Amino acid sequence: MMTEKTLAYFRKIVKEAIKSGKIAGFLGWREVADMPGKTRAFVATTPEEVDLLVFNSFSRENLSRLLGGKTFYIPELKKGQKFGVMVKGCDSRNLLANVAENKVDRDNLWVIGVKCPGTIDIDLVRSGLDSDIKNITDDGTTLHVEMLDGKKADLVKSDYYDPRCLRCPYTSALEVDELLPDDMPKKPTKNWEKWMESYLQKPFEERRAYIISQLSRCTMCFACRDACPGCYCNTNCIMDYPKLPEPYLQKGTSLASILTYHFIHYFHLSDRCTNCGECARACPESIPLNLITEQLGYMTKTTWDFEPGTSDKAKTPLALYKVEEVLGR
Amino acid sequence: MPSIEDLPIKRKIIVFHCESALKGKDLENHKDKFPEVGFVKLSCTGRLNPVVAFKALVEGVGAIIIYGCPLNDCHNFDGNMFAKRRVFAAQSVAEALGVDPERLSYVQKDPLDYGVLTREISAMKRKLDSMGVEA
Amino acid sequence: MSPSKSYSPFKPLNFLINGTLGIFDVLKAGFESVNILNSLGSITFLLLFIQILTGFVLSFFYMPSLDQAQKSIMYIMSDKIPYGLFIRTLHRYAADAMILFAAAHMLRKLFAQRHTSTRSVGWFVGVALLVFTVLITITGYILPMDGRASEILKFFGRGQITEVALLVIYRAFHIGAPILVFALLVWHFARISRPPVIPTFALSLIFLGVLAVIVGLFPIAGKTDLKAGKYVFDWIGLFTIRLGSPTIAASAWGFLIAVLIALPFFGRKIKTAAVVDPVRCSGCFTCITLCPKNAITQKKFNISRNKTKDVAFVVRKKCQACGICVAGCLPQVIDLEGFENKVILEEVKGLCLQ
Amino acid sequence: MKIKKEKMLSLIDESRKTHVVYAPQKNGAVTNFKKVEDIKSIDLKTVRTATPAKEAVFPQTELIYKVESDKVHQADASKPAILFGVRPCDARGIQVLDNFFLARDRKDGGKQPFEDPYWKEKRDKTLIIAIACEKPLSTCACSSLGIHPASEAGSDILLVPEGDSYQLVVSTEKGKAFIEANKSMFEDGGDAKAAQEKVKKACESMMIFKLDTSKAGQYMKLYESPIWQKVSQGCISCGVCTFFCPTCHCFEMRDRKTGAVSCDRDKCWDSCHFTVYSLEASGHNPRPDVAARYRNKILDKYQYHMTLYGEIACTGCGRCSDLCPSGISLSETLKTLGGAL
Repeated sequence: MMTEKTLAYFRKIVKEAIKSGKIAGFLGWREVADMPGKTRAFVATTPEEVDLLVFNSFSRENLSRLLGGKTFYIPELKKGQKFGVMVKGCDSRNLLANVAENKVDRDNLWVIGVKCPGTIDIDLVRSGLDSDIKNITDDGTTLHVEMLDGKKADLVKSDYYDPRCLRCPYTSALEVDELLPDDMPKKPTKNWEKWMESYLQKPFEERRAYIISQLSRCTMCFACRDACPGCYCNTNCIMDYPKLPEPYLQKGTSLASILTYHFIHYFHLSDRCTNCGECARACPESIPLNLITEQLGYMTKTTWDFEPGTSDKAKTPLALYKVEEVLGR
Repeated sequence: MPSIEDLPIKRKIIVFHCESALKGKDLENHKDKFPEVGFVKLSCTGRLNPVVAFKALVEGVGAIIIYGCPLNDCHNFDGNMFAKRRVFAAQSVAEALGVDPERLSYVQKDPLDYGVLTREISAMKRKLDSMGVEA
Repeated sequence: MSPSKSYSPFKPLNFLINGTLGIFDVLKAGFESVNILNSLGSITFLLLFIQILTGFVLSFFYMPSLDQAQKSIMYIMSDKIPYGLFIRTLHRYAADAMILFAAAHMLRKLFAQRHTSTRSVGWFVGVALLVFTVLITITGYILPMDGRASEILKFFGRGQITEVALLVIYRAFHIGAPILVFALLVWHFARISRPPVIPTFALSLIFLGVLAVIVGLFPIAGKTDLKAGKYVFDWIGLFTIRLGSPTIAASAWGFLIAVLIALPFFGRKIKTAAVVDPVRCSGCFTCITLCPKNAITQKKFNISRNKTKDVAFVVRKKCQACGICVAGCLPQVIDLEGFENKVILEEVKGLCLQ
Repeated sequence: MKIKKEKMLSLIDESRKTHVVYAPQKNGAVTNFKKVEDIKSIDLKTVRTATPAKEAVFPQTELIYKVESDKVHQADASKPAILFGVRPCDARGIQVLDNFFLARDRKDGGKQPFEDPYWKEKRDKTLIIAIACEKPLSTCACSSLGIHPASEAGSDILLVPEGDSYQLVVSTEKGKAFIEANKSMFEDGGDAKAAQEKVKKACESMMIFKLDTSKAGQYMKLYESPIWQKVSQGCISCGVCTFFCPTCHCFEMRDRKTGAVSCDRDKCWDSCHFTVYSLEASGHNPRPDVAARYRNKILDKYQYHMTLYGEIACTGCGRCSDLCPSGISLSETLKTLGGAL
């Protein structure tokens, strides 16, 4: 939750930028009128629309995928004009990764960063209640929930964070043009590496049984691919088989196809995944895909000492080598 | 809804080899010695797309061996270096997805030791034995 | 599932940790690191350094004049200069060893097929380096102006040479040519991405030790060199001048060089290359960073009448058809002639269905 | 007629001998329709399953036939099935799909000569036992679409919970026959209509998600309008709203190689949100951008189906709004579209 003051300041600078013609539009989040606890991406093009922009702990969507991937939201820009976008920690990492791969022209963007207060997993909140949510508000430490059956409940916020957000070390947005003042409530943090190590301590058979039982629910709707900010192939994705001479995937949900699909997706992301958790969030079957991405992030960090999306210049490990590795010295 | 039993493992091994690492009489000897092993020639191990290897694993192939030149002796400058990294990444993804990463292995030719590939194939066979894969 | 382990012969702990079986690994790794067959080229490079160091010391005392040359050499070999005899012996033996190792290096690369296509430039430079090495050796034998020198001069049709000619031979051929060799070596190494230029520490020690023992046990006898017909002929460095006449020698060398230069052109494969499908290329240019030959460039491609996009483009001439970019291309836009994605996939599918 | 709750479960357990029973079962964080192996795993608490119940009649991957060198083997005939614990919106969805698959007469006078035999076979053999919803979710909107939380539309038997038993609303011959066959389990008494009304009222009073359906059938006027860019803002073309829609029916045929000379032919779901769905062989795509694909989806539900069969192809289950990773709300879209008319 932003304080009123910061929100007013944020809206003011965006309004000024739109009025002066500095930016052609501003991509941010706005609240959805009849779905409590959800926000959606929104491009404000007039000063009036700017008043709809918000940022709160339900702004989970990663906006950087709307700048470079399948759905391209940057309009035609006049000379010298920019396109505004608001990013939180993980969005900014994906933006940097996309800049490094020539997917986004950073010069065209005016990036406002916020320090992320951690996002709330609304499905976690809903699963714990006996009736669905009618309205939910967040005052920084408590979630005030009004339920459909008229009852009210106050929930401790720290129990309902997206588990991945708690382990995220990058709360502040990186390399932005303007960083909003840090007045967000602090989120509790957990040691990601320790958690990952303890997960990897489990026997392989146990991990295998768990992940396969979860993956067997996959309907191959490709939502995880489409939501992924690291996927940039557009209509040329090798999973869109009919256009390709080599069909890697068979349509239909056999376990072999499901695993091949996820292998293609995560192998392509193995050194580029910033662990933003969009795939797990987008999955309509609630498959814990973040388990896979977090293992990849751990692998990339421990083996190659590389964290994707921390620089707009860095090359990913699969496009590089180290001489010492070759000579074995 | 699919389950773990939908992933059968056959007693089949595929060797992806660099065309310079395994050729001529050497290749023929290996083919004669292991008639059940499939040999797929690549221009370099750097040519290998791990997706193909993984697809073979889930389609029932027991083990995949990638056989390349020694690390600083690649005909194509860096091919085997990239292959090594890619195979490592592929193993990590396979492990995360619940496919035994040890079924995918990367070995290098040794100018002193012509038994490397033979030993690796035998080791993979023993591994398949221990997993209870029958012919 | 860790990347393959690297062993070092200087890690005695390996033995303790791995238990009894570990000893084979240690032995094998130890043997591997001192395997001279893997480092023929780098040993030649090491010998070049020995030549330069010893030559530097010798040049303090050598006097390039007709009457002083012999005396100065005898002075070097006398007791007055500590290790003088050793250094001169080392300089001569190392020169022979250098020719031997260069030839062995060439043979090994020839049999390992490392002389064709991409490596051919290195091969051509290598041939030039061999010629220079032999030339420098021959000029080196003229410098002492002893019996061996007179035989060499006789071979070239000159009983006597002038003071100036000796100076020219010394300055231009014996000191100037090695500088040229260094320039060529840069070219020789630049054609390989990570040349193993320096032999492993253990191998260097062993090799230098063996060389020192040979030099110490069989020092050259300077006095016998003076008398014509009595000296030991150096068949490795001076075989050229026993070929009869300069014409025969020149034609023999010409033939050898022609054969060596022609070798890479035989058995060449048909030129294949990677091909980019510009319609589907998404322009991430990962392939440009991957390509070891810098054969991929950016190019504009017209999507529609007034819209263009940047796509990757493979320069056919530079492409070595290795396929690193093909496997690194995420949307599988690049394909390699001869090893098409489809062909490999069908081959694997066929093996799966068996 | 009514039946005790435990008796209903034991009846279902009993009928597993003759039928394949599909019922909502929890798997991880979500509930889905699955074949029942253990009667205790049936989860009737979850209001809405992730995948709609149509999956039992119209599976995502359905084997049509196998080819073995020159012989064609048709897939085995399916066993009679019971779809237990279907919510009224899903049951209605199957009814809506009948229009498309069973060659119903079209309103515009056009003929649809082809009847899908695979759907028909499965549909005829499936008994749908629906169960009324006692509480809604925040995205439930069935009341806006002509049905209600205790509607019997599309179901053979509707169970309306009342105390510790279910009131039965039987609307088809198939349902009657099933009750005839297991007469001993049921007891007389109770007013089904009143129970239905009571559940409906209780549930509807809690619903907050409203869909504006009054303009359905008029959206064709907006076809060229730029408003689609606005309503589809944030859409990532993932296809979740179509895969999980109880009235979406797109499918395609795929041949899968299974051996050197053998192959399977499968009928697989497809989605109009996929970029390759409308891609032509020439490379031209008539629906090139997200807005065009989103427009097709909305028009299909609220325009095309209306002109063809006189019904809205939406049951108000709210999955498209709830599962959308971009937070696009159907109610908001319809409101914006209605405002633009």
